[in-house]
Amino acid sequence: MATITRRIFLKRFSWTGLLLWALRIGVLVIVLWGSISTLASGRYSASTWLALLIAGLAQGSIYALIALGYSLVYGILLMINFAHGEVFMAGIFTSVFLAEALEESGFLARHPFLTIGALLLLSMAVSTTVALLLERIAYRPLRNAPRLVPLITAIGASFFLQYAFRGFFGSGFKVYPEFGRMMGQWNIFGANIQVVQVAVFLAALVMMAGLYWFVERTKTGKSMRAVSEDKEIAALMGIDVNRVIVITFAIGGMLAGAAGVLRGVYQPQGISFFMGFVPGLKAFTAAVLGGIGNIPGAMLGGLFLGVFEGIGPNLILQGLGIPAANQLKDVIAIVMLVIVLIFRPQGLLGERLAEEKA
Amino acid sequence: MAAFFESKELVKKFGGLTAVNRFDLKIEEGEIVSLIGPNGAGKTTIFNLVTGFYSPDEGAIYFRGHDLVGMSPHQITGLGIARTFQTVRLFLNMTVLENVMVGQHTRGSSGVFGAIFRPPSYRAEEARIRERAEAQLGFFGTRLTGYRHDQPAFMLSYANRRRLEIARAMATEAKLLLLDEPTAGMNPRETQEMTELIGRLRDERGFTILFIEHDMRVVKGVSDRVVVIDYGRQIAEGTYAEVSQDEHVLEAYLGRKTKDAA
Amino acid sequence: MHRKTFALVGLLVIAAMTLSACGATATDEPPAVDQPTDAPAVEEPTDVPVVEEFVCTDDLGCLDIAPDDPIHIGWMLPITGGASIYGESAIGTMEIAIEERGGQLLGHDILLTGEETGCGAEGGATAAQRIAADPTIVGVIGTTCSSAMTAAMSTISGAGLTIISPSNTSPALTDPGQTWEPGYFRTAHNDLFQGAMAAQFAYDELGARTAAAIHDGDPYTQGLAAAFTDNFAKLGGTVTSTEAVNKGDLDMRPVLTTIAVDSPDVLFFPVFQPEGDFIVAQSVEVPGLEDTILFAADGLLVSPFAPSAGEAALGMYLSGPNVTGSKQAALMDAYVAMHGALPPGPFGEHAYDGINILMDAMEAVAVVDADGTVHIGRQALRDAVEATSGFDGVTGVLDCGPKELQPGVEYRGDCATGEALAVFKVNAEWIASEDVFEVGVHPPFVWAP
Amino acid sequence: MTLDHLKSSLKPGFYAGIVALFISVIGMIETFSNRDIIHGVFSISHTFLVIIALITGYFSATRAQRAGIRQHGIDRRAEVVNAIAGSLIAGFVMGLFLAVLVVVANLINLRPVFVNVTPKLIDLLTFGRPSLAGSIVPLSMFTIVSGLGGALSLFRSDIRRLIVTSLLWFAFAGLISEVIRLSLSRLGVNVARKFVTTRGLTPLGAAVMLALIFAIVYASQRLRDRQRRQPDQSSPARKRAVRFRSWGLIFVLLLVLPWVVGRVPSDVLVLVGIYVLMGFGLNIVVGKAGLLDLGYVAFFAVGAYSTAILTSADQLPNIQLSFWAALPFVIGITGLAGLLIGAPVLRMRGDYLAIVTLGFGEIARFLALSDWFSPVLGGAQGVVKIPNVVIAGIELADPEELYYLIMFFCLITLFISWRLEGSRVGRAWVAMREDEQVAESMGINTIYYKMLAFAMGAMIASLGGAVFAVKLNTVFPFSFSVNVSITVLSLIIIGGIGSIPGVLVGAFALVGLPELLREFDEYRLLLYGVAIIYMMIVRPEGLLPSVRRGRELHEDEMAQDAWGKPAEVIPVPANPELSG
Repeated sequence: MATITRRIFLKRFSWTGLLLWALRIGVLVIVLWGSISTLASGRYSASTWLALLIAGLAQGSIYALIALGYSLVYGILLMINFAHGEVFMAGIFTSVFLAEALEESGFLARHPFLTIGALLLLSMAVSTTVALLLERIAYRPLRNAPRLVPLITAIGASFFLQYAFRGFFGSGFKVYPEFGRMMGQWNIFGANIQVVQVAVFLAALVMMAGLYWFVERTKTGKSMRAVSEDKEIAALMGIDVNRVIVITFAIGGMLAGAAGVLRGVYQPQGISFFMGFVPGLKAFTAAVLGGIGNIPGAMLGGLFLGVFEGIGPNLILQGLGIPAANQLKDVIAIVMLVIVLIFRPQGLLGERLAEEKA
Repeated sequence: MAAFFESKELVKKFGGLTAVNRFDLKIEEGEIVSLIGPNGAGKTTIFNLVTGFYSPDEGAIYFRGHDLVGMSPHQITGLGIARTFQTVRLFLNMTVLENVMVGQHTRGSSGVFGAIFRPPSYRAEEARIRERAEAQLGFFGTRLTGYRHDQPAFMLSYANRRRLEIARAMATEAKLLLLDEPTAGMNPRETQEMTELIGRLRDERGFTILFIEHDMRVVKGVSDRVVVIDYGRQIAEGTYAEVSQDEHVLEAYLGRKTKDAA
Repeated sequence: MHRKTFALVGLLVIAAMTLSACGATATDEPPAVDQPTDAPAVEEPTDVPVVEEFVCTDDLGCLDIAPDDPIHIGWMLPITGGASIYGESAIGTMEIAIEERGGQLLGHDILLTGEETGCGAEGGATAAQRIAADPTIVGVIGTTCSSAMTAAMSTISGAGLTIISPSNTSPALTDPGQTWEPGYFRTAHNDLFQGAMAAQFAYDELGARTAAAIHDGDPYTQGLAAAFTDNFAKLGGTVTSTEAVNKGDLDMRPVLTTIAVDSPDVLFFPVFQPEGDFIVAQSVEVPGLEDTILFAADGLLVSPFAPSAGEAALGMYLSGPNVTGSKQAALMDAYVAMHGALPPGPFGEHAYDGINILMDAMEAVAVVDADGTVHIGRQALRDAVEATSGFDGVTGVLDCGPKELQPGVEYRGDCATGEALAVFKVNAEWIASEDVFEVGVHPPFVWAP
Repeated sequence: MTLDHLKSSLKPGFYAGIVALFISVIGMIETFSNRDIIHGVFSISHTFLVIIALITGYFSATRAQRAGIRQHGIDRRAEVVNAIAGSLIAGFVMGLFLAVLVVVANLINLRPVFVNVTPKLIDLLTFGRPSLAGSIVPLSMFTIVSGLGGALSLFRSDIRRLIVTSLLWFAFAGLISEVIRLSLSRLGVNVARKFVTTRGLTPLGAAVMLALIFAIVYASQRLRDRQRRQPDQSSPARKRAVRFRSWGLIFVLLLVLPWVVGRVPSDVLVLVGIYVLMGFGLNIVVGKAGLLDLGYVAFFAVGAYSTAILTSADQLPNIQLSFWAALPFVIGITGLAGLLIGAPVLRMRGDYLAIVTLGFGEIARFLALSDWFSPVLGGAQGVVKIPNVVIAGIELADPEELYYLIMFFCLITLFISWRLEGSRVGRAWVAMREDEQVAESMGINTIYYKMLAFAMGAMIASLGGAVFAVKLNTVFPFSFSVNVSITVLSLIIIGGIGSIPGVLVGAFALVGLPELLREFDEYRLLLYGVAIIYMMIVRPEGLLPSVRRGRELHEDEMAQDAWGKPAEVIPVPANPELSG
């Protein structure tokens, strides 16, 4: 036992250890100090926090759906599909034209649910196509390359897709029909809750659960897990690895397409070629936060990130007296990613990956 | 007086699996000790613990009066322990000579400023590093000398890669060499040569050697002492002759009836 | 050997520095320009068409245009990317201005060419170098974005050029204590006018006593928001908070919630699409903003805004340039006749006025030789533009002389007086139509100072 | 005789068709139509299409030849027929795509969705006959051009090379006709106007240019042939003298360059220089230490902002240093920033590190933009009035002068990169990138060396930032977007990771060319994306691999590069270029 205490003692007094502890304490102090002084100021009522929480959950649901695609691909290929945000963009950007056409023809007003269904179909089809093309053209030739090579390709693909879509559809901002406004709002405890917020949240939850069931219970899902454990052995067991990878990308694309429609329903404005980049980064953060490769983790990470982004600036930064705190929302998200990666690289729900060098 | 090298009650667990279980080992300076055991017995894990790649869950490791637990691999190398790997791991795109010069890293001190301005001290150090690296390569006869110096490592044959890896470890000017299956994949003639080489390493260069080996002829041929482990625990220790008669050893290598029954 | 090489390099570098030093003095003067001498200046050239031997006396040198050469006017505008609507509109109206003069000035053809600036500092600096490198250019129209002008200012001014911007609004650009350098003019309104007008509208017309502002980190929106809050406070109102969002943000509820706590009477957010759309659309969901009047600026005074923001935009106000009248109508008719459609963005009229001021000034200072050679003094051209007064343009009566816009600060180069600014209100018609501006239905004008 | 083997031509035609359709629909064709190779005769957009058709024709011809030989054996006449037929088929297929586009655009108005399918595009594709019948034009046009490409494959290889090289150089000269115009106009506007206009070369200029290029290409080919026949056998001392002299010549050329080319190309050279500088810096981080840093712009920004704040009169009124006095602080501050960012991220795995650094790059911009720091950093309004650099009383205001400043920094950085290469530090970096664990077990403190690389990369980027600040005399947060990081990364990937000449080539191709041809700007990142994917899949060692070990390798021995390699050793050689 003596040796154990001594070992910890030794470890604590290494410089990096000290630094990490200082960082840990520093972050904690900043968060607590900011939060307490904000709460003490009494600027915001409980219903305000509730409204922010709900908004954060809805935003987080969209992140979560994109994050699922990241997580799935990472779980199986151990690669970050950096262009996944663009897969998301492709679906919604294309479907906006169908939405416009349906709105103009009056079909939307008559059958709003059918319209959403049609948009969902188109968006998912386009996103899936883009995801599969990506896999076939940019990633498959590099399947056995070192880890960073496909990442670089993915970055290239990301920019290629952005600007290709800008070339196709122009750089203007498109608008989705206002489904959200049609749904109305509820007043709960003095907070305005949009029905669409709840709908987005539930839709994401259902899709996540469906995916979980698919991966855990179906035969294809099992072969996916086998491939993620070990590609060679899975191949030896008679699993068609290529097919599994294609299915993985297809599912990721479908979820991204669905996320696109949810985004359009929840936030109809500002649909453009660039709309995938930032949510893509956020979704990656969410996936890492929840434990990359872990399906419920991606969901949890997305929700957590959404809520943190929504509440964080008002709760923490304002208390510190930082002006225009909401401007630093993205900074909070990135700092959170860094902190998670330093202190808990396996994420909230992730298991420690096989003995990686400490 | 503290031993040259000593590990006390080392424990390393991976999840539910105990890879190394209360492992004790003492090595005196100038000894050649071989570490044998069935596959998965925890031999390489012990190497990784000693060289700082893993930190033990329990136990202590002492080397010439230093406690190695909690040190990082490069610090341990600096103290004088160098290793080779089971799967040869060279810097394949560096030249043969550069590979060995990297081994000299801890014996140099020049930094960025030296490299840019190249004062006399830097040039003297580079010359010394090069000279010593060449000397290490010379240890293997003509195999790694001459035009080979400037060949990238990936152009070498398998056996030469093994040799180069040992030369690289030698170049760290360690006191204790840990060789992980130095003859794996070699043909009988090369194996014989390697066996002699291990002996020469001690006799001519004064290294203390701990090595993992499966080939019993090598073990028999060169070790002063043999340590047998199974399930991360030492099950026998002694000369080759002693160990080869030990019933635990036979059981470990030949069958596990008693264990299964238990 | 390597050391030797580098010793040589070192020497060469030193030699180069010396060389460049000599070169620097040699190139201080713009090329293809006559050196000034002591001979007397010729002031009224158009009336006195024939001068025996022209001698340039201008402090910055003269530009000589041979009989067959065109008079070259440059532009520095964005023609690709998001800001291209401004560039296209400006180029379109300038072409009309040139055509109205029969494509000729002082008996020479007018050549209009330009450089892409984008909307950032780098693009502005690069375009300025290109314009400055062309010895045939007399005057320049540009830039659209203030940051591009900030980076272009010293190059353009140093090259002895005269530049008139149709849409820079940053106050710093005409403040000699900050960015302004000689040769810079603009026909667009200084933000100080718009900030003051918006504040006055909010305080006097809307009766607001508390206000909040949001900007999106763009130099334009931040400057305008600051001008608004300053003026609002000066009028006696209370600024409850100044917040900011980022371009690319989707969820405005947190920032709106922050603002809603104080329930300000007015929320001023001079941002662009799509952040402005999000703010408007989401503001109705945030409790505490029910009675807050939304007030945006010309960043959202574009046709797709109201349809995009939807019902929530109904009744909100927007401040921006209000160019109307028969002259504007005639210009728009000419634009449609020439280009087949209305200009895609605002500030075309300002470019039209700008190039006319420039051409008038050229005519005023040019010296024409017997063979038709035209000489234009660079300093004289600047002085002539600055002396422009009572210019009856499409955007109002312009006066390019110095103005004391803030106590103790004399602004230089501001031609507009802010009279062409107004406040508009979003109506149902605009929300329902994608192309309000294209079919000529302006959002209803509400108020002007 | 069956024509089965001609099916092999369908594939190249199909791909070419997709590419041609793609660049038409995204608007590239229309954008480039405003610039001509030969004024009023041949636009750049037509050149693009023609080059695609020629390449397609050539490829399908050789494919058809080979397929024909496989089926029917060697037969010269059949080969000719196959080549021509194959290339015609491919060209027809390619033309078909564009013809279909013309037909569809005639029947339906595609513009509400595909904004770039404009009447002008159709006009361009049909060479001025935009009607339904005009769809015949691209069809026949590209069939013929592709057939010409196929015919090219029948020439003797040296003649073919002469033609192809000359035409490519001519197309390149047409692309950079702007530089030619600006340089010539220094001789006199009227001289320049004879040869080149703002749109492109005049027919006279084109003829002169073509003749010139043809002569140069021919001469250089003859020279090379002669060298190949009788290899250089002069003594090492003589060789060294020759090399010394040619280096000297290059340096003299570099020194007089800005005064030869004039203001605008010098301005572009300064910008290229800034990116060369950053390329060298990122090469240390990515190429040597193997850390994929996607947030390199952060250090560029810190360099630019610290220069701005320390030298501008408006910010921090008590501190106003000269550029040279501020420089040590700038480098120090940025180095510190490198350590601060490096400390938390360097323990992360390679792919996480990439994303996190990307995040840090964005943080840098957000903070510069924020109201929180605006009292110091200027916020949205940036920092203005950054004074010019003064050396010995001379103010570096014009790009011609600024060129020497950036060249000075580039040379210093080049020297440092070159000196580090074979040193103890350089070896430690290479070892670390090759196999981090083994490097650690060889006594290399990998964290320290990663930090060192990160800090050095940061300091070099700060020089770029400093020059950027004094070049523009102003800094705005928007100049420091992620695009800068991506550009620098692309240029070192395309030039060849770890390769010093690769940085130069990459910077000229990726930064210089788009500056000279502003039409590129809109498609810049699109083309970077394509280039990155292509390079990573087809030629991971880059255009100009580092020479140190490139020589020792044959093409077929080159495998993927080494970074981020999993722990187990792959016995194939990792990309040798990375170690350069």
